[in-house]
Order: sequence, then C-alpha cells, then structure tokens
Amino acid sequence: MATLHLVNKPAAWEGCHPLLDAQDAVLLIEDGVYLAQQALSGATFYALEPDIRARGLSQRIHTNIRPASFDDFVGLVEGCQRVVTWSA
Amino acid sequence: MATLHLVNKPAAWEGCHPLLDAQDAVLLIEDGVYLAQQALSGATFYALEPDIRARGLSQRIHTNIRPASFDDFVGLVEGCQRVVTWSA
Amino acid sequence: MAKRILFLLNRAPYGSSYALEAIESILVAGVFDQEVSVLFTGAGLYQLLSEQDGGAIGGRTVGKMLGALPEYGVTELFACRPSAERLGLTDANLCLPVTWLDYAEQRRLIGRQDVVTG
Amino acid sequence: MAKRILFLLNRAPYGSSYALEAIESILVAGVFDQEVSVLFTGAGLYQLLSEQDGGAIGGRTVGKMLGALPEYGVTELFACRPSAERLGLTDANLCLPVTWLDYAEQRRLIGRQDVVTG
Amino acid sequence: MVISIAVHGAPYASAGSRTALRFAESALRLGHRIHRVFFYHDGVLAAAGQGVAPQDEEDLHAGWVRLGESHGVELAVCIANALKRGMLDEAERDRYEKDAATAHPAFTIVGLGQLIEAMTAADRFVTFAA
Amino acid sequence: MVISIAVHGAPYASAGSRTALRFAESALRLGHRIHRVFFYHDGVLAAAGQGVAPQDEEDLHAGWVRLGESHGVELAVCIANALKRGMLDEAERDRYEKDAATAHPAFTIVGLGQLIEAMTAADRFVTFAA
Repeated sequence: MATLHLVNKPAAWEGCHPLLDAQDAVLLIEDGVYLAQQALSGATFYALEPDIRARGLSQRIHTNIRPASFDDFVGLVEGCQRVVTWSA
Repeated sequence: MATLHLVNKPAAWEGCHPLLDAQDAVLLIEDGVYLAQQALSGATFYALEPDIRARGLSQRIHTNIRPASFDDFVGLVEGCQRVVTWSA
Repeated sequence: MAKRILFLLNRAPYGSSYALEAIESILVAGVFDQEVSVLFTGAGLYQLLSEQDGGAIGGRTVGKMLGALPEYGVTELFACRPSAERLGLTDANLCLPVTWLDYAEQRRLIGRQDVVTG
Repeated sequence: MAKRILFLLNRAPYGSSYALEAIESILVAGVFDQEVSVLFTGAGLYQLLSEQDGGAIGGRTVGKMLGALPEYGVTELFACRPSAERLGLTDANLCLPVTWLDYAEQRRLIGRQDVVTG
Repeated sequence: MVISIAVHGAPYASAGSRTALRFAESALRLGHRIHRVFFYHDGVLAAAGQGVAPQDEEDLHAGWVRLGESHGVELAVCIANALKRGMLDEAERDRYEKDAATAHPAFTIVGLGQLIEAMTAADRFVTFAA
Repeated sequence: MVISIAVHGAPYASAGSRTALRFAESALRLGHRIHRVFFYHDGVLAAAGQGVAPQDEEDLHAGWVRLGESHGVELAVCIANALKRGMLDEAERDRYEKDAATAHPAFTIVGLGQLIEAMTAADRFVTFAA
C-alpha cells in the first residue's frame, strides 16, 4: 500500500476520489461510512466497523468494502507510507 | 415576502433550493456568498456585503443578486413571516 | 398562545452531537405545549435508520431518542421523499413511522409555521 | 533529517478559522527547515483570491498571510487545475503565483511525501 | 419588532457567532428589541471568560459581553450543552465541585425551556447555524 | 512503529476526537509507541478540565486524561489555538491574569514547533479531521 486515505464524511469523497492510486487503501470512518452503501472504485476500501454498527448500516455495506476494527486501522497505518486525511 | 432563507455555505443550497417559493427571499451569508457568483433562481436573492468584501468577491457577484448590509438583513427579517436557516 | 414550530433536521446522527442535541430541544418543545412538527431531510433521514447502536461508539442511540417523541406529544413527523429516494431508503428501513412529503408539500408545511429552526 | 511535508488546503478562508490556523502551522514548518509544499484544492482555492479584506469582518486577511509563505521558505505552492476550472478561477484572479497540477501530477506529489496534513 | 436569536456555532470554528453579534447590534440600533440570545450546541463557547483573543482579530467574546452589559440583552447559555463543554457559572461550579467558573457572568446558564420561551415570546426567531 | 496524532475537532461537535482516542488505545495495545498527540484548531477543547460529561455518554476528556496519565502519552495543546478558545494552564492563567486554569494538567500547552517535531520524530503522522 502506498497511501492510506481517511474519509470522514460523504462530502470528502469528491476531493479524495480523483487522487486515488490503484495501490492505495481508503478507510471510511465516522460519517464517511455512509459511502460504503455503494460500490466504490479506484483503490482497496475499508470501513470502520464501530461506526457502521452505530449508524445501523451493517446490512447495507457493499460487498467490495471490508469492515475494519480499530486494530485493523492501526495495521493499515503501519502498512502504508503516509496517511492523507480528507474532510469537507 | 413569505419566508426568509439564510444560506451560510454552498453545500446548503442543495437543501434550500427545492423548497423556495416565488415570494421568498434568500440571504446568502458567510461562505454562502460564494454561491452569488452564479445566477440563482426561484426567489429574490441577497448577499451579505461584508462577507462579500472579506472574500474578495465584490467584482464576481452576479447581477441578479443584491448586496445587503446588516441593516438590510434586519429589514429582511422584519419583512418576512419566518426565517429558515440552512446549513450542511 | 401555542406557536407552530418546525424543527428541520438535516444532519447525520453520529458525526457530531448536533442531531442528539437538537432532539433534546424538540422533546422540551413538546413538553411546553407548542404545536411542534419535525421534518427529516437530506442526511437527517439517517437519524431514522433502524438497528442503530450508539453504544458501539460510546454514546446514546439517536433512533431510540426519536422514539420518545410521541410520548412528549410530538407526533407530526415528516420526511422528504426525494431525499429518501436519493439515499435508497424506504419505510422498511426506518425505526419510526413518518409522513412522506414531496417538495410542494414541504413548502406548504414551512408556510404554516411561526418558527423554523434546526 | 528534513521531512517532505505536504499541507493540503481544501477549506474556504473565512467560514471558519481553519484556513488561518492551518497557514500558521505552515509558516512554522517553513521555519523548521522542512521540505514543505502546499496544495490548494476545492474550496481551498478561494484562499488565493485577490482583493480579500478580512478587516470587513473583523479579522486578518488570509490572502495576505499566504503572501508571507515565501519569506518563511515555503515556495512550493501547487493548486488543483480541475478545481479552478470548476470554480471559474484563473491566474488573473489570484494573489499569489501557483503551479497548476492535474490529477495525475497531484497523485505523484502525494506519492513523494513523508507527511500529508491539513 | 421583538427578536430572539439562536447561536449554534463556536467562535473561531464557525462564522455564525460573529454574524449573529453584528445582526443583533444592527437590530438594536434600528430600534428593535432583542428578547434573548440563546447559545446552543458549540455556540455556548462564546461565554468562555478565560479566552485571550489574538491581537489582530476582533474579540468576539468581548463583543457579546458588551451587548449584554451595555444593552441589557439576555445572553442565555443552554445548561446541558454548557456543562459537557466545560462552561460553568459559579452555581454549577459549586454543584459539580469544579475548580473554577468558566462562563463570564454576563451570560446566564439556563434550561432548554428558555429556548422555547425565546421562540414564543418574540415576533421573529433567527437561527445562526454553525 | 512510532506514531504522532493530530486532533482537529472538538469533542461533541466532531467525532474525530473519539476516533483518535480509540485509534491511540489500539496502537498502544498492539505495542506501538505514541510520540505525541497534538490538539489543534477546536481539538484543543479536549483539554477542558471543567467539563461534566452526560451520564449516558462516554467521558472523552477522561479518556484522554487516562491515556496521558496511565500510558505516559504526551498530550500537547497548541498554545495559540488554546488561548483564544479559553484553554489555559496555570502558567498562562498567571501570564494573562485570568481567574482560573481551564486545561487539565495532563495536557501541556506548547508552541507550534512541537507540531512539526511530532511529524519529524514519528514514522507515521495521522490527522483526525473535524
């Protein structure tokens, strides 16, 4: 993984999407997990599991997006070269 | 004027626009004044003058949008039946 | 003299405390015998999603708080149909029954109010 | 060991203090002899509009603060060309010279960094 | 005209607190009455009495205090929103056994009933969003 | 791995402060080191020592204090952003002749140089936006 992108609200996707590299990962957090209801493309996608559960989205997550725990989040940070945070 | 709509950021326009009545007024304030760079339709439009000047937009305001002072803002509130505030 | 007060809720429930705090003010408006109605629109519709669990992130559950509205005398719950279509939400996804309004009906609802706030 | 640090600025200048406070941190990064670059994108491009006057709302002028960047050793100023086209902005509207980047160039810029922040 | 105002955003993080203050000043100058300014959500942070404004920026907190003290405008802070954000007057400081009152005495800490009363007692209710 | 963290949003108004705290706790549990948590913008409000958390919500401030006191993590608050928002430690209280220190002593008030040092001294710098 080259860059890990954090997306914390749906409006942040517009800025993030054009700058994704195929080797990047995107972690949807907080209100960003609403984006996980649709197929997303351009990178590997994860969504923070506690944020999914809080919002009642467990049954609505698209199959191309993997749920991630906070431990997974730490692993993604370790596995990347840098973290880019997107917010609107 | 029936309703005065306050719009304080561009993203709030999406929610406001479909609910405008022809007799309504819209006052663009704060970052909402960036919307005044284009023609807007559906109501009578004003934009708060100090917010325009701060942002360097004086030469970029569309002719169908009238600059308003804070005194004008008070007059708009007096002239309407209710104020609806839009934010994203 | 009771006033007609509309609360316009357009924010998602957990990204900030706005939704939760707005609901607290609606409950109080109900207690104070005003003619209260609520309009859920845009991302505010997510406040109505069933199976929410605020405990997963250490807080209260917004959908459950909304469930208390009728006990507080707030029974006029409206929701924006075009927003729901955009978000892919139907009655079956919601934890509370709402009355769906198109844009013209929402304009009339606003036109009847003394106060509109968020 | 100097690090390559990219500040990604995507917020309009006066709706909140974010832009102003972010610029304060960039100035300090310049003083600390890091390899600093700045990328203006989305509504962040409005920070570069000429003829700003923060005094009109009782505050500092963001465009003027950005003008101090070169004195602090921050000379790598990039801006997103597609954003500018969407907002109808060209060099003639800006108070500082910037290097325009398309999306592929921005991806390469990010790929060279040790740290990216806002 | 009698006006009530709600302020939802924090000073600095939101422009709304300043816009609301300017609006209130204009309304008073034009002869209207401000029944109450109700600070809600992060708006309660306008009461922070320990703030030190930057020299080259307007002191918004001082502006609100002036509005309260010179014009007799009621500055009402929502108690629930204030407590969790660390805004306490002397009574709440004593009740919760904290070290210090953090809200300036020009602001009064009140229950949510005062928000509803602010709506019913005024001709217009204007919300300044975050 | 050595991690530095920036927190930009206020507790309550933003979910970012809680997400950052959970992330930091996981990182420590997994054996990583947190070099510094730097609170910037409204993030500085996490230091508010007078806050009274609602009974049915997690006390986020207490969580940060625990991270600082039990795990020795440096909780650094940007001085410029803190002063204007009324977050003062005892030294700043004395300097500005205010009534009270408002920041909990688990937090240290520092200059912006510490933000840059947080970036250069860590393997990863993670920003939690508002």
